[in-house]
Amino acid sequence: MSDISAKSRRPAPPKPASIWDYANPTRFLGLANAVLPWLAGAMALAFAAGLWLSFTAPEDYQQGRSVLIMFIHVPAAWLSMMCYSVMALAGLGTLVWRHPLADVSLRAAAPIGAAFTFLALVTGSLWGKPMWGTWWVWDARLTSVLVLFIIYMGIIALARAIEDPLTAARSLAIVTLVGFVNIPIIKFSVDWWNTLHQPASVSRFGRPAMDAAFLHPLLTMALAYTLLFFTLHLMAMRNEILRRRVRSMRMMAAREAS
Amino acid sequence: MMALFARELKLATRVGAGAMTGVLFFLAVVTVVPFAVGPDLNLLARIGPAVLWIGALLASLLGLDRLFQQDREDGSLAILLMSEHPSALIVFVKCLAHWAATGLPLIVAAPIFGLFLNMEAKAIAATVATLAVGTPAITFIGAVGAAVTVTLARGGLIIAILVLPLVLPSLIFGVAASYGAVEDPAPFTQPFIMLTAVTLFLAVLGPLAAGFALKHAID
Amino acid sequence: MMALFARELKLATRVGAGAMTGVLFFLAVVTVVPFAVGPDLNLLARIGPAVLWIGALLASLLGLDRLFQQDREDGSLAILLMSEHPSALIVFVKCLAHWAATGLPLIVAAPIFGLFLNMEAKAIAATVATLAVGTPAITFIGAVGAAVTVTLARGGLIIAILVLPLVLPSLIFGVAASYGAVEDPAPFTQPFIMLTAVTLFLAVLGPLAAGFALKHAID
Amino acid sequence: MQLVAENLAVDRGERRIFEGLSFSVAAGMALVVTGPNGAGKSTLIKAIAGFLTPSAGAIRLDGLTGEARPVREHCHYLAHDNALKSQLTVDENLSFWWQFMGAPRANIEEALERVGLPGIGELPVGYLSAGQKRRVAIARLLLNERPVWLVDEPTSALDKASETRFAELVHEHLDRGGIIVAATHQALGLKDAQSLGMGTPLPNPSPQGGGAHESPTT
Amino acid sequence: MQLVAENLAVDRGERRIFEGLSFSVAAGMALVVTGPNGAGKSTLIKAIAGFLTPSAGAIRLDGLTGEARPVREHCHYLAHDNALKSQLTVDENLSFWWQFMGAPRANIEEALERVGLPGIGELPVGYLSAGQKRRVAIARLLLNERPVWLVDEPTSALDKASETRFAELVHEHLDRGGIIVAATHQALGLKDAQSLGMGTPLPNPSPQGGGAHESPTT
Ligand code: HEM
Ligand SMILES: Nc1ncnc2c1ncn2[C@@H]1O[C@H](COP(=O)(O)OP(=O)(O)OP(=O)(O)O)[C@@H](O)[C@H]1O
Ligand SMILES: Nc1ncnc2c1ncn2[C@@H]1O[C@H](COP(=O)(O)OP(=O)(O)OP(=O)(O)O)[C@@H](O)[C@H]1O
Ligand SMILES: [Mg+2]
Ligand SMILES: [Mg+2]
Repeated sequence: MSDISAKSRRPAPPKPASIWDYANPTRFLGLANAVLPWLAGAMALAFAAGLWLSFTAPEDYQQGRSVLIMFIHVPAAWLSMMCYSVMALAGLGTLVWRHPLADVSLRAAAPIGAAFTFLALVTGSLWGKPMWGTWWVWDARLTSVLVLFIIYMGIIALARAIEDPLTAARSLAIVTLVGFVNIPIIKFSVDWWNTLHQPASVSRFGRPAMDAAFLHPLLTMALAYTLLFFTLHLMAMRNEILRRRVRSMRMMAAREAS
Repeated sequence: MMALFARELKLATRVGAGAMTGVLFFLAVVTVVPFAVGPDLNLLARIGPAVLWIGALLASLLGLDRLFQQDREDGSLAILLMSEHPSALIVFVKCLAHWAATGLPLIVAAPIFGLFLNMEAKAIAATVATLAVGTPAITFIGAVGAAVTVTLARGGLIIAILVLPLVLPSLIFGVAASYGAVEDPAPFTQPFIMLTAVTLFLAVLGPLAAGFALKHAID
Repeated sequence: MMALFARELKLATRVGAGAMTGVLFFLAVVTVVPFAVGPDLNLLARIGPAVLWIGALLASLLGLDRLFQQDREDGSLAILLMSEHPSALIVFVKCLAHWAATGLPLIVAAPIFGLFLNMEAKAIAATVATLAVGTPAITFIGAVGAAVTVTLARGGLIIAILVLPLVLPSLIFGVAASYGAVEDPAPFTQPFIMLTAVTLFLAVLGPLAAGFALKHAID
Repeated sequence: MQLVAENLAVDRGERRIFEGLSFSVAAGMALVVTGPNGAGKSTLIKAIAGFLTPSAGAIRLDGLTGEARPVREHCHYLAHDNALKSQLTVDENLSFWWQFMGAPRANIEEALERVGLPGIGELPVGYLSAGQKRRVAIARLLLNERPVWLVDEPTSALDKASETRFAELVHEHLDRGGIIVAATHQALGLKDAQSLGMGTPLPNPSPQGGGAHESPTT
Repeated sequence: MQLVAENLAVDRGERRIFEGLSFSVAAGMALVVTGPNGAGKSTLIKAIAGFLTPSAGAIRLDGLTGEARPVREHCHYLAHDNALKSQLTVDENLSFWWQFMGAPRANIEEALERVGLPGIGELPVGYLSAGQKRRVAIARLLLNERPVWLVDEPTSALDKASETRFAELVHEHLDRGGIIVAATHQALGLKDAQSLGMGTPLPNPSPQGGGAHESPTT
């Protein structure tokens, strides 16, 4: 990203005038370094509280101890969707404002989102074994999460495939946005699909009326997950920026020699 | 634009194989399913529309990666994009030609394969109708994949990955409508209309997104 | 020759994170099928081997057509063929690399996808075994198609007509053997041996024919 | 009519190729861009053709009547590639471009004659030699009316006779009030042309010091 | 060692491109093939490289010790295309050819230096300009030992400095006892070279009358 290296050499104006000034990668790095310890600390606290609440939560009369999985599973599922929204926003940023950081953000978020999605899939399927007696059913919700996972992985594959970050940025943004249009469609169409021909074998799946005893640990865990996401995302963005600098410096060195 | 359509069609049929590869792959899919399902003719007939749809969907993926790549390599793409014609229109016309060369033969072949699968005439007719309305969507959304991977030497698999999740709605409505035509409680018209709507939507979205992506593919 | 293998592998993996792409594509195909046939687990388990085989076939076909084309377009093919290495060996190595980059990961991933399709352990094992033995044949015969396409810029039809019918036996034996492992009257060993024989035969015939075709591809 | 570049800077990959580049070419004039390999000649042409977005500065076509359209729509572009399909015949190739580009000027037979390849129309392009392909690509420029020609090493692979013939075509285009921007290593035999010498590209991405230096000779 | 062609005739498509062509090039000598576009220069080179089978006559490499191997195995071939993969870096491209071709002579760093591109190895080939790519392709010839170089318009896209550098490499190769056959439109700056002028190809497919006429000057 030429803008990154080029802009970074511009003498910095005395004061950041607006939020947009943080868009300057160098200043962004500074900000990220300053914020990260706090964010990580808050995340650790939230996880400690969340885990403690979870383990002291009463056993569910129906599900027994396996209700614990819920506190891992449900926030992961939520985050998998939130992360995609962040990526779609970043995609807009790339296409509309042509902002170099937007692309960095999109690229950095994709593997994290994929990881959360994977976690939701695995924990869900671990939960499914005791609850439904099978690892996997082609239920609407499960399937749509699987499709989301495929979309994530497609984006990652594309990001890896295109060498030039500039070309990749636009391609990724376009694919992410087109994929986003599809996400509600997947959700709905999967419902149509299911109602059309499925004699539901998964009738027990549904929203259990949630007791506060479960709700509090769940919400705390959700907060912890969100903080985890932002921590990881910031770190990944920082790495991505540094990686691009290394790359462009190596190219420069190679060229200067000639 | 007619010139572009004619050229694309000429290229597709002259370099050939496009249409035939698709049809033969389709045939391969239809041939193996009975082996897997066993000799249960009723079951075979029941999953017939699904088999035809999956076959057509997968067959459409073959050759999609070449949609823009050749034009880029020989320098035509640059000149196409410099013209006063909007890039989305260029993509749209190329998609139409690609579909005419690869999708249309599938639709023509589908009734015969339907017979292999022991489907009733009504089911065959309904499936062919849904295929005719639904398969262009695959090309339109495939164009986005092709545009985005145009700089890659072997983009075929990536395109397929990007495309498959996005064509699920078409697949669902297509199969649902085909069933609707034979099974009684299930409706035909409603999913068919949805299918048409999806195709129309993608006919706009796909070329726009692909055209946008292509603009930055020349360097 | 090791250098060629390494280069091919590098090209295949660099362009699109090779192994992962194939597996993802496979996953996408496996996911698409239930959308068409419906979430009936018994039916899915029955057509499981066919789904896995069709997915593997398509994954091998996508991208095969460019096996030699890129080398020809950038002039590498001429120089490869001028060397003292026999052309059949060059083709063989390129096929191996292609299979290692696209076929092998599929085989590793197949068991997991078998679980998705609710297949029994025995059926999964059998399918994986048939895939391991059978998929190289697709690459070898596909190479002939790729070589012929390279030669016949205007040849048309021939690849499709040549390749898919030759692949069809592998597909049918493979699915039949997988099926034989679980269903009682159907045999496993016999189709499996046939499958192996087909692969071995094509491993010799394919590179020879492709190498021969390529010799005339430079002009 | 006048093609104007003002304070142009273009980046590629991670690097600034040139910056602070300004020139203007009036109707009937040619701009010959020279410089060593990697200097940024093709980059400049691509920027004018609209494929690379300048990081700074702008390119305009002044003094045109009618509604404003992007510069690229007024241009013919002859790149390193010939934009020909080897499976199609020469006629099929050219007649496609002729129809597609609009504003027809010459017919195909005439154009082929002008590049010294009369009666070659029936042959598939794949059957032609390197220089013959290049000449067919040049014939494309004659088919449709475009005031600006952007040509990148137009005479590569051409024999001496064809080079002379190309110079004639260029002069004719200029006499009709056209503009030509040519990147080249070879003398194109143009009698009066502005020349733009590009140096080696900027060594580092910091926007200090000019990389390209115009020498506005006539 | 001596490269000999005897009474050579080559057909392409349905047409005889040349016939009755004979020449011999001794070790340390260059043969420069000239002629207008479509004369058959590339065709001749391809025939020597073994891609086109002569319809009459033969091509031999005389005076070699050891087991007889086809002529092509003693040749380096630099075609119009550069035989480089744009996705791989310069180093990766060259090291592949270095390993694949056998008989290593120079290492990659040296070869790149000889073509004036030291330290460029890390860059993907796709990032290079047309002339830089051509020079990397020329560097390939230096990596492995091959007595005969077949080069087809080697200096296309090269700037003046690189042309001079290429002439040096050619002289060096000749001094080491090599043979060069070059098809070209441009003076390669070779001091003493045989030249073979090819006329326009035979007008009709019937094999009558000589199309190519050798002018064995030195
Ligand atoms: C692989 C299997 C599974 C996947 C992919 C999955 C996916 C999801 C997703 C995406 C959500 C968020 C839905 C939303 O908020 O809109 C969710 C929530 C939830 N899941 Fe799962 N799930 C799986 C298995 C299970 C199992 C086996 C159970 C327990 C029987 C379960 C219980 C829940 C509960 C209680 C919620 C919270 C619902 C709410 O209040 O929003 N899930 N799951
Ligand atoms: N796709 C690309 N990505 C990144 N950098 C590139 C790309 N193409 C070219 N470059 C770099 O830009 C610089 C200018 O390239 P350009 O092709 O404009 O040179 P040129 O003057 O046309 O040279 P030549 O005479 O060799 O054609 C070169 O140093 C090259 O390495
Ligand atoms: N693939 C082919 N099939 C049939 N004929 C061909 C083919 N390639 C070239 N020819 C014909 O053979 C003749 C000689 O072509 P060749 O490429 O050898 O010319 P050349 O001397 O190299 O010309 P140039 O200077 O343009 O490179 C030409 O008339 C051309 O039309
Ligand atoms: Mg250039
Ligand atoms: Mg030639």
